[in-house]
Amino acid sequence: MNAIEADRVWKYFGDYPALRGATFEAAPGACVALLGRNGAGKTTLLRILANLSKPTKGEVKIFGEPGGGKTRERIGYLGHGIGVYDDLSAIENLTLFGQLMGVADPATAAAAALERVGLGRVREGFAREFSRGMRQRLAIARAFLHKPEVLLLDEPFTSLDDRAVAVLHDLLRDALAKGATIVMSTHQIREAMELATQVALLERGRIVHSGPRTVEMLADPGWLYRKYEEKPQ
Amino acid sequence: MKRDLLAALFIARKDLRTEFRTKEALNAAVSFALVVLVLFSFAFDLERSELYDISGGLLWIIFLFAGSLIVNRSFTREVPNDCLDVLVASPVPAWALFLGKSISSFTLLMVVELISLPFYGLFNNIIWMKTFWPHFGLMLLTTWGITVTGVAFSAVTVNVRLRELMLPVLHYPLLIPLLIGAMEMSTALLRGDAVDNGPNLRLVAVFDAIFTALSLYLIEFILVT
Amino acid sequence: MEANQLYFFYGYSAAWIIVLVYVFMLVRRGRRIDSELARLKSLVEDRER
Amino acid sequence: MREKKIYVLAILGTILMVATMYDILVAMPDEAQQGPIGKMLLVHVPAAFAAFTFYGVAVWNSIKFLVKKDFHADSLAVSNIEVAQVFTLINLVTGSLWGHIIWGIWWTWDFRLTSQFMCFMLYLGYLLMRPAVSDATQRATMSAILAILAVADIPLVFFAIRLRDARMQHPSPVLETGKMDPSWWPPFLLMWVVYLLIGGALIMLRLRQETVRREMDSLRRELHAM
Repeated sequence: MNAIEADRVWKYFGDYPALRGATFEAAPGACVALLGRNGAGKTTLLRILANLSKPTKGEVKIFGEPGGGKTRERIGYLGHGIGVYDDLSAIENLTLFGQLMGVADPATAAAAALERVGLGRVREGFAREFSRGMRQRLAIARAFLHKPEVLLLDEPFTSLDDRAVAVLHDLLRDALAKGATIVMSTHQIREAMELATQVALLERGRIVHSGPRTVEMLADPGWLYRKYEEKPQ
Repeated sequence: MKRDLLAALFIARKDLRTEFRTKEALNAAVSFALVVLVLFSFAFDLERSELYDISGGLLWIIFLFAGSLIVNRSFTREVPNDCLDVLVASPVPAWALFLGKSISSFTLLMVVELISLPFYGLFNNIIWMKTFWPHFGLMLLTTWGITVTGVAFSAVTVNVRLRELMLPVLHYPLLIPLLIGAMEMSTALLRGDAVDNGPNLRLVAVFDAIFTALSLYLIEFILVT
Repeated sequence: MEANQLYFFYGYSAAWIIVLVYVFMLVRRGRRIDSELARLKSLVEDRER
Repeated sequence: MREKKIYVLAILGTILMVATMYDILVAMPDEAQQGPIGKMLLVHVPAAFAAFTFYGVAVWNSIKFLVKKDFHADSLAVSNIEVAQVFTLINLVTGSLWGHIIWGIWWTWDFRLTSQFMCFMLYLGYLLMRPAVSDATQRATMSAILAILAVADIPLVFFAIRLRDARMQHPSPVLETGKMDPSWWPPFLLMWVVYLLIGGALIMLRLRQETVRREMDSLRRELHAM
């Protein structure tokens, strides 16, 4: 049974089809690098997978479920915004999200998550006083707080400082080791290629390529784009 | 179901905690209420008995204006750092999120009202103490009506460009039936008339019931586009 | 023609004046939209070539 | 194809209008107590009926949009609401003129006039809000929500003002006597049909504009994506 299934998903913004029948699957434990130019529909697809918006046509299934209340406890989402409250302290932020995500013991889970991203010492500090790197690591801690089995990351590596990149790398590797499924849209093809077991290319709202990540992709990450540039769809 | 209600309370607690920590909206609303109140005292000389008729009306206009400063912010508070996305993507259902937001805004509104009521009585030397408890009941019901519709509109217009201008134009006309009932009853209470407030109370209660149910049902469509 | 009849006439004509004013507004807006559409279409065609 | 439909409706409406107007103005005798002004009712009340019909169609389409995300339903809703506002305006203006003659005052918070005015205010907010939203899906969703909330408010306004009228010392004058002379029903219903026909033509016209506007939205996005 697939971890993530998107079956001919269409999404219209007014009359404009942002997604035109995108079909895509990810088996449990897979790490999918979702590539595509700006406006190809990567963010739209990720938001639909994360239940932030409904597809106009077609269906999305997470572990075979249409993405109702219960399955969301197993989904971790990291969007462009860091998704933490500036007026709350780091520990308060994570405790709140733990409570909302249905984590058994939110306080300890929050403390553990902060340690893992190296924010243990500043747990009482307010998010608004954090440096950029610390805020990014706090956002990463929030996404991994409830040990999600499915991780949906929208360009996670963009504008991360190198410490945050290292932290994210370890957490992703650790989650993959535990059998989590990851879908990561990205432009930093190098980082994505290293972790990815599967690559999907989105071109004007359609998945034009979805398959295992091959060696030459790692060697020359631009290869995939060129391959689909020559023959216009 | 119980877990969702709990989640709503956690969200409400978060809002109240951030609000009482910064107190920006609270101070703004209370000072705004007092300023409007002073202006009204100059505009109307309430001491003369026949002007007593509008005492209930003035009171609710002050509460409405001050209150909407708070209610309009209920969802804009979630806009920085895209926190709204995280809440919508969480297992918490949309209605619980809406309920949490309404509870926190309702509490703040009541605080503002309970602070400005004594000043209202003082400046216009209206004896509000005598009928305080029935008045308090009316304030609870009416404030909930203002909050529910206000939070719904705040959610609807969360990323509309000129939303500060847009909200009063959308929100106040909708509130007119509620305000008619509340103003009538407040005037009767403040004047100490022995009039039957049953119909007004029923009007306010029916308004609350309709718009609470409608908002709880529609919020799903508002948040998940 | 005392006031009673006069206002009666005003009322009826007011109704149709309002409709006519709205029709003119619609037609004017329609013309503006059509020109905008034509402009956009030509832009898209140039971009495609 | 749509052009033809608009002209058919418009012409049919105008012919029927001329016939009915002739019938009302010339053929019918003056109203017993109020004199000629009494016949204002035949313009005033059907306008409200037409307005509520169009508001009803608009709310139905708003619900349809929320359920099926069908943008045509949204365009139909906004077209209906805009035309309904025109008929509400007719109702308010004729009501005020009529009131001026009978009670010498231009406006009274009579519960029928007031609920009509409330409709106008609520849906004016709807129409003002639409251009402020750039994204098509969001604009349609918000409009649908507003339309539904507004229609839920109308009966409450009706009930509230009625309550208020009962309390006020001077019983506020009621526009009609409630029991209309039976011979008036045919012109009354004909007038309503006239408004529906002409309103229908206006809605079609407005709908065509709305679909063109949607087309332009997607053309703009096409340009953006290139």
